[in-house]
Amino acid sequence: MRGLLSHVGGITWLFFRAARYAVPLRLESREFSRILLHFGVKSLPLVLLTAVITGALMVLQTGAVVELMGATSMVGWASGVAVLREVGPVLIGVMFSGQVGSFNAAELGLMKITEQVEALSGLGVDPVRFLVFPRMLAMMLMLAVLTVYGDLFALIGGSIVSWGMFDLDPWVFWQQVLLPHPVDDLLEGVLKAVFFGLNISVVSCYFGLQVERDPWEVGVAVNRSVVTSAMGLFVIDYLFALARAGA
Amino acid sequence: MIVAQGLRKAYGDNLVLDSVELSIADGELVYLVGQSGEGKTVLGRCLFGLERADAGSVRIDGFEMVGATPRELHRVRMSYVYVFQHPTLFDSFTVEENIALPLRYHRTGSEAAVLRQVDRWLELAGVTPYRRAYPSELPFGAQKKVSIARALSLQPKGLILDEPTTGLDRATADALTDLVLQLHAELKLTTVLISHDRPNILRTASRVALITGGRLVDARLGRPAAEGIAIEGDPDRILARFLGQGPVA
Amino acid sequence: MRLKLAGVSKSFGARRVLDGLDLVVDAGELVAVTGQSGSGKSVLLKLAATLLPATSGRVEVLGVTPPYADREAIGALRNRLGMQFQNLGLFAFTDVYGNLAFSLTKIGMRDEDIRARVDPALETLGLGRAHDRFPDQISGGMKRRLAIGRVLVKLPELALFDDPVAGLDPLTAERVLGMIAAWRDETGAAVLIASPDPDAVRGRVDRHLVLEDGRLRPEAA
Amino acid sequence: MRWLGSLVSSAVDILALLAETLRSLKGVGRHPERLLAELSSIGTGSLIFLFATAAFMGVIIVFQTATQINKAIPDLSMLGAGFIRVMTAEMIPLLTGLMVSARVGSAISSEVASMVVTEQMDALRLANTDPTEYIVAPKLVASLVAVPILGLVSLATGITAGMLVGWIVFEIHPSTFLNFRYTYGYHFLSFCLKLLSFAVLIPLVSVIEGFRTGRQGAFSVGQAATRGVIMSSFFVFVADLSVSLLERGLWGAP
Repeated sequence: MRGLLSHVGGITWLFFRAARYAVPLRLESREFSRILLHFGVKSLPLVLLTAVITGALMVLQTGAVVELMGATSMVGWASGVAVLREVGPVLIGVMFSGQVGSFNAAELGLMKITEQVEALSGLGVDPVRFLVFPRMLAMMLMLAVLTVYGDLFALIGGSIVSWGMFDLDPWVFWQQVLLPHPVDDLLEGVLKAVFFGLNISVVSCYFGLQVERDPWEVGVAVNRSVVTSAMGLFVIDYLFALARAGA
Repeated sequence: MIVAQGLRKAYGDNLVLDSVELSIADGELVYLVGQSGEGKTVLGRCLFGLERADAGSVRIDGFEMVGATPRELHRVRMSYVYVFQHPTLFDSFTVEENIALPLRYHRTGSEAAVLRQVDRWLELAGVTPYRRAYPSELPFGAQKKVSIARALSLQPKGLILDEPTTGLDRATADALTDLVLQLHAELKLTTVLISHDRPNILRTASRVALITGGRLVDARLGRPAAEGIAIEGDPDRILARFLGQGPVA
Repeated sequence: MRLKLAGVSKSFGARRVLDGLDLVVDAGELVAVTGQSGSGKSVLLKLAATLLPATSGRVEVLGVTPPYADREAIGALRNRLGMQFQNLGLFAFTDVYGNLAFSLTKIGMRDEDIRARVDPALETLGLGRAHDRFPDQISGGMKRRLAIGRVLVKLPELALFDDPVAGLDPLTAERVLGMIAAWRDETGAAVLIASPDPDAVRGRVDRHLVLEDGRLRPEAA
Repeated sequence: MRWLGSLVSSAVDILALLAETLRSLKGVGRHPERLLAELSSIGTGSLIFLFATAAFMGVIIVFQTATQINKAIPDLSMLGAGFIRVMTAEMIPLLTGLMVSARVGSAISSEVASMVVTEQMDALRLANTDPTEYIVAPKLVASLVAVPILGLVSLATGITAGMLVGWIVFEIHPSTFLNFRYTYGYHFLSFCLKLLSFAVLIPLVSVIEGFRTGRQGAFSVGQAATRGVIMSSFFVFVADLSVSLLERGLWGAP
């Protein structure tokens, strides 16, 4: 328990140290664009594929329940809300953390082992400014964009299943998704994704930089990074739900 | 000028440095040697603020390193750059970008000025042909040279090289040692070499600081005769045994 | 003859590492193989340890062609071999004592016999106080001694050491090689050592060979 | 399309490793200490983390659906019935699978990769010990024991957490909330099927990714850990969807 608290403290502290470079903005653009391209493109196919599956699953379940309540025509509405606002961002966040967060933790851990981080500070370069801050911004942006695409793919998956399983015309499905207030739902999902991205980036940077010298520790860092960011994801999601209830 | 007094460092109950005294003048070249695990790297790291000594004092150009804040240490470490045993280059940056990194980060000048500087360090380290290559495409010896060039880009007063020739074959090790000697002479760098490369120590060292049992033996190597080496300041002949060669005089 | 390789080649995909190599090591012999990194020393040792099959050529280990496909038989043969790996291969799931005892249990020794053999070895290796620590809790030098000791306590008929003096200074390297030589004198085992540094082994072995272009040649003194 | 090819070859590797592991399963009894070690690292290591996420999920779902329903028709009497069904058939299995992938998948991959890199696997073979029997088989058995139990307990945790929110925030009495009308026998069957398939897939996929490693020390270990999480969570998704579709196809109606 004490270990957990000290990690949470360390993660918060790392966040504040990195956030200092936001105002005034001091961004290492070379590293920022590299991360964006390298991590973002890499994670796209698998995230989208899982998004399609997620959409299918959501329709299977919500569809069945709505059907039980006797309103097949509501399938699109129900799954639209579920995907855009709730399940989409969370599951895409989990996959993103598994793919990009863990890769990031491993990369930084490796840089620690090969003394690259120490060499950086030896050259008067602040690792937090050079490594952590660009990653933080990049992952927030990346996850927001991925969530928009992921939502789209999830709804495509959903419309296919509701067509095949519930005989619901895709046209009707999409009308239902788009009719109520999809923009609000989408925006809320994207805002959530930005926070998820912040969570994943700071957590994975923190555990990556915790590595000292043993290769074995890199595996531990990846593990802790994924586990902790998943926890963080649910906590953030919960806070959002609370905030909406309050509003 | 680097002056260490009464330096002490222990890990648990393992005393690695025990009241070590060492003084290195500006522009001097010193080898730090010792058996594996005897703490020559620890001494190097304590001297230049990568590790905090338990007791004693290290003054670099009059500035007290033990107990200094990280920010102050940073400033000193930019003028005495530590070159790690592994090349520590950024895999995703080309050689040129690696060398330009500190210059661009510290906004030292216009882009043209940065590139002119990079030219100079590439030339000095003899790695100009690798300019656009990525570190993983370079032979190990060239990677080490690039990491030296990167250290030079800050125009430091001194270099500390941690086992620069470990992992290199004989010819490359000798060439790298010659490069370090040449840079030392040309740029008047204070140079500390942490090493157990016996042939090169015998070939090039004039002053050797040996760590053994936490203590430091400060010895001078002379080459009076055509064959053999004279070692002064080694009453217990520890260094002589380490180098596998008895004193001539 | 403890080890006999005749016209042995080994390729990984298109890359040919060993190319018609010949080598004989007799009982009681201490042979060193040096060569640049990447010249195939580790492959040669793993071949001798029956961990890799040859692409072509004759391999005889302890007088037999290794029966790779027969689990029981190859296991029995491996029980009579020992190897220190370049990356040490220390078992992370057990402590120092367990590392030394592991292969002895596989030979079928009883617990008290194992203890009688391992306990004194722990002292000789300077690992007595660390017997219940795990490999990630001991220093680099201790790890290396443990890896070498693990070969010695097994009392193999053919012992293979892959770069036993890596990263060691000349004095320590000399001590390690001396320990291996003394053990050889005592047990009469055949020993094959690989090292990238010809200076480290020169004059301390019975035969010094150089691996180059996939073949062995005597070192020109 | 390269990654699609690698997915297919992964699937083939999984089957091959499964066959090999099953063959050496009888050896697990010879090393009870290995099985215990794996049980404690797979089972107890995942507990708190998994239960916390399950509780959060229960709370969030009840919260969200209740507020949505309240807007349309202020009748929450059937909320519990729908919630329990969705939790049993989909949410808890998927969550358990993903969280175990994150927690255990990366750990197994990096453990195996570091065993390959440090040549422990070679050392095992030279000590007349089959790595499949000694390392892989205990992981599979431990996972088959631990994962279903973890799933059951997180189901209980998630439903309890949801029930408490329903009771405290929305004043749905537990006796109304704990309604199993929409949860049929085959939902529980697919719950079990999903967990069992995850229990097989996660350790095997992670072991394969661990073995599929270069020899560049820390670099390889980190890469393997990353691939372990990604591939095992991906296969969790695939298995989950397959079972859900199978369930729907076999029983048709809701």
